[in-house]
Amino acid sequence: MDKKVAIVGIGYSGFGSTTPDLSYREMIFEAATKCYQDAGGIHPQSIDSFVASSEDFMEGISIADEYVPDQLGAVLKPVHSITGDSLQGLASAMMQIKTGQQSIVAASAFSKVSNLSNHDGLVTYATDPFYIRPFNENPYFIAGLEMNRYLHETGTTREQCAKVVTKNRSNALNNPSALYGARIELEDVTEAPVLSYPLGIYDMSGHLDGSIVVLLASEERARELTDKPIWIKGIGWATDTPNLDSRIDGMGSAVYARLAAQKAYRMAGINNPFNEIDFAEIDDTFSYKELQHLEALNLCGPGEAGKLLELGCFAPDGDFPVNVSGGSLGGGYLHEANGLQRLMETVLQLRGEAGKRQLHDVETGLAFAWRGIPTATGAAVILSTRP
Amino acid sequence: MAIMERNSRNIDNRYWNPGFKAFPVKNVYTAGAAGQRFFEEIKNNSKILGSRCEKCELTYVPARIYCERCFNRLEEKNWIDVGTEGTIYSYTLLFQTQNGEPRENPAVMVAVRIADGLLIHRLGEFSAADLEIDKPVKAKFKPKEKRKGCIEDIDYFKPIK
Amino acid sequence: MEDKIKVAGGTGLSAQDISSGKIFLTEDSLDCTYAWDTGVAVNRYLEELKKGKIIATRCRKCKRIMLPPRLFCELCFIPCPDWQYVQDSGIVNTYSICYVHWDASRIGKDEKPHLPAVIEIDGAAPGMGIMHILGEVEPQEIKIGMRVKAVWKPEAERSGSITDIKYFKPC
Amino acid sequence: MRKVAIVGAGMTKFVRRALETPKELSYEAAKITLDSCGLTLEDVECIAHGTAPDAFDGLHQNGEYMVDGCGGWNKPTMRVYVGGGTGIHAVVHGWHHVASGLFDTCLVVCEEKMSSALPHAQAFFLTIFDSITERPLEPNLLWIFALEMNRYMERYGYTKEDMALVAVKNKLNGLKHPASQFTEEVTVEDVVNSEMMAYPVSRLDVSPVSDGAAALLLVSERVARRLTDKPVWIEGVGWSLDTAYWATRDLYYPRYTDTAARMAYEMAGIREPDKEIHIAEPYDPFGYKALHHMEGLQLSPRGKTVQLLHDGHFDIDGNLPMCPSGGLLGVGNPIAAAGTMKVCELFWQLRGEADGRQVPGNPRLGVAQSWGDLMQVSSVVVTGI
Repeated sequence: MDKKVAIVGIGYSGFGSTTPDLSYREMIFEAATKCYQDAGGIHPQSIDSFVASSEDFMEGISIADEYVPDQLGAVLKPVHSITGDSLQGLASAMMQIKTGQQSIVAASAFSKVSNLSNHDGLVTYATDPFYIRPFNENPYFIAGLEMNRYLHETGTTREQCAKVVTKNRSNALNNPSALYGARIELEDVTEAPVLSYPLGIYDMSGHLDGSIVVLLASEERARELTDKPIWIKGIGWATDTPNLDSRIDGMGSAVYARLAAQKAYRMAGINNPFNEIDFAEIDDTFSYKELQHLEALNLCGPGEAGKLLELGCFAPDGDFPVNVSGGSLGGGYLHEANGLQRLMETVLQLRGEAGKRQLHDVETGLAFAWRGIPTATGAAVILSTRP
Repeated sequence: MAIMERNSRNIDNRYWNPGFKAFPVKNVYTAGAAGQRFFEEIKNNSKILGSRCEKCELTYVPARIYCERCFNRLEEKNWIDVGTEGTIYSYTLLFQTQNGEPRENPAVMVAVRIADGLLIHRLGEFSAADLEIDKPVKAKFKPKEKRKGCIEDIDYFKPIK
Repeated sequence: MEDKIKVAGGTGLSAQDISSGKIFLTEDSLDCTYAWDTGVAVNRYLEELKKGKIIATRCRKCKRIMLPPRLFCELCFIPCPDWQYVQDSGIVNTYSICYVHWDASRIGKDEKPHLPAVIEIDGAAPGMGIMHILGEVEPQEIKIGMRVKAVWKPEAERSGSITDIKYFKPC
Repeated sequence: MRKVAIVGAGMTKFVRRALETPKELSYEAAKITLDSCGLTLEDVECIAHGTAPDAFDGLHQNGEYMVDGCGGWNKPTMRVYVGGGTGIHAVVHGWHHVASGLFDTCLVVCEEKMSSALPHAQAFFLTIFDSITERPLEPNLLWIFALEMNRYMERYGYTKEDMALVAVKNKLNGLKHPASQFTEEVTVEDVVNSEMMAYPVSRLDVSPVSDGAAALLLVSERVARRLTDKPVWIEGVGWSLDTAYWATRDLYYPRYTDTAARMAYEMAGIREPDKEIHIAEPYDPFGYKALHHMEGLQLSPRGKTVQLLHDGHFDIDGNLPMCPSGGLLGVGNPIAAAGTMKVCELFWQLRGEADGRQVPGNPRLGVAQSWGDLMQVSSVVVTGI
């Protein structure tokens, strides 16, 4: 049970709104090569098992896990796919090490969303065929309903949500791999066309292509592979009801985030997350989600996130920096790889490799990802420089 | 570098478009054991049914055959008529079409709270002042002969004046 | 014994239940098309097919000549930048005579069966096959181990696709 | 390594077309599983669920959609998939949850609703092939089976009659399974003379299109001891995925099954599987596949499997009963659920609860295996008492 697991390597490729220079296989090969190099140049023959996170329709392939092994160097190895956020894939990899059957496991995810003509159509296809789809409406109305309810329940304002956008897009300017960095004013967000009131078009993150591969190892192997292991102190994932019609507790708050975080905090022995964690990379697929997630993750009380944001608490130089990388709003939304993108920034910060946006004196970070509408699944992981 | 060559000229950048739908197939969905009964009642009797879990003290709308919280089977005796009125739990004005085209007149979608369920539907016959959380609304059904056993047998919800 | 009860649910519907209209149904299909980036290796493969040639890549370590070409060797896990043409002939590794279309509909009375095969291409590493179809051959004459050669579309009709090879025929 | 036990199993009837939605099918299987061991949803800490391609159920993120039916409300849930291998892989996945020490109880649920696919479930298999280098040839699933079967038969000189015998025997076993969608016996002649789909595959060599769900409850040793005096232990797990460049492998031997089986046997401490294992549930979506997998599972010498089959070696009262459940050919093939059904069968067989199809002689060790993707993946679970 107390077998410790560390992240010993991480690599990425792509990170463009389109990526025509490489196929998805070539892109993943590149990310894997970088990851293995980062872990001291390990050859995949020495890796025990592999996990990918993907969804068939994102790739336009049925049973997309068929195409996982080659570009990871995983031919005839234990390989499986999780249809979940890549932090759930990370949890699967971690559990494998904790069983004792494996010592080194790779987790990967990618997005080639630019290859889809109509991602909205895909989101519609994730909704209930009898109760939601017949309306033939843009599926983001679900985000509109959620946001409106969240604002109603907490008294958070539309402007506070817009402030998340200006913060994250501005943070992204210090991150060379973030695509949507911009210096904009609050009004640019609030006066932009509305998608689904109160949600404006800039309250949504833009699409991103890219691939991320991470390598996990048991304590013993981690020490051999790297002198900068980043330890997984706690992990948790949870699902609220998938039925919109029974989200009487969850439409305005992120129940999944609360449950996932509780589990992760308990595992990490954290009682007061705001004080015991130094910074966080938190899902901001939509502007209001960052605030809602902050509250659900118990980093502040219900309805407090917006006010703390205005006080600068979550700025890079604030008490509790959130999405220093730019998040999804500033960096682009990597779909199934969303969680690994949040994780990557957390790892870089903890290693002190975050360049211009490096935070000082950080040793514990939180990464949290959500699977987007219409789902109610989220995963949280707590990383630390100390085992 | 991991990759020795990349497509570096636009003219080389190529994508494969199969020229037909990637999934040239469709699906047919049943309403299910619960849905069959739920929609029969809407279609034939203009009634909205919920199913009550006594243990969780929760009434699901639309009705289902099980309680998702405790897994109790919700039998015939648990199915109840919950009326056709509810309140707006949340609403939104949708300014884009399904395919992301902008549109002048927004669609208004509401989550209507009936018992412990949230029926997702359209709002109709309303004025701007009606757009408020907790406002009472009621279902407006289609004429009986036009009903097919689907959620659109309810035309929309409208404010109760 | 209560633990004998192990099966529940699974209410079977007959075709008649469906056609009678008593069962509520809804239909839908995914509203999304895909345009996949071909990337470097497959892009070159398609370009060469357009010219009537089959190109492979070679791994410098294990020396395999790999088809379809890839930028990396999945076994040695190193980049493979060496391109090499292979022949447009090969050996039938296995085959089938298929009487249904891709959508499971039966082929028509006058239609010939599909003849899919795995063909080990000459010049590629031993056992390196591609899936394609056979033509100009009576189904009963096909044998595993048979030599075949590509029949190309006329140059003007080629589009840079695996179907630029119409089929493989015995030679 | 932490010991993990199976303490409950259940499934729905496998039917051609189900009234129930995917959620409702999942519920029925999950509920009966909990009932079978006297537990409630409150006792379940996490959910490991599975379905094969989303295209069958016709839902993007199908794992999210069906999760409340699997008991996932406000719980950690994670859906795993390896194509047709999902049903047994989900058990491996559930084992990870418990063996890691993160959870003490894990409900494994697999579901498939193939009847929702129009014009036919097979049409969806067009989309499993490489989008650029294979799909333009308009392949269907039967192609790869037929290509593999032909290669396998040619290699060892097996005949179509030999392969047909698997369907005959499995369907006969399946008649005794309460969830089976079949009611009639078939003969070798029936199979061989059934409509030719894709030589050498005839219609009755193929398992049917089905709807259904199956579930298992996995628990830690501590919980198992408290719940039952008849736990069935997960002794070994293994899984392996071969290259996606499937045409570059020789198809006569399933090396992915070989590596997966060896991994599971190593964990279980099994040195001579053909002597030590009492029951085999190899994956049998097509008749030949059961034999092909028996060889990969090291339960039958390569090229000698047909002889053993004729000799009755694999009959219910033979030395190594194969597919006593009836398998996919005899019970039905709602893809992911069919794999889980095989582990359910081991659970019932090892506890002596398999009624009319009970393997005699108090079997104590069983292996179940599933297979999928582009003839590429195997998941193996070894169970014992």
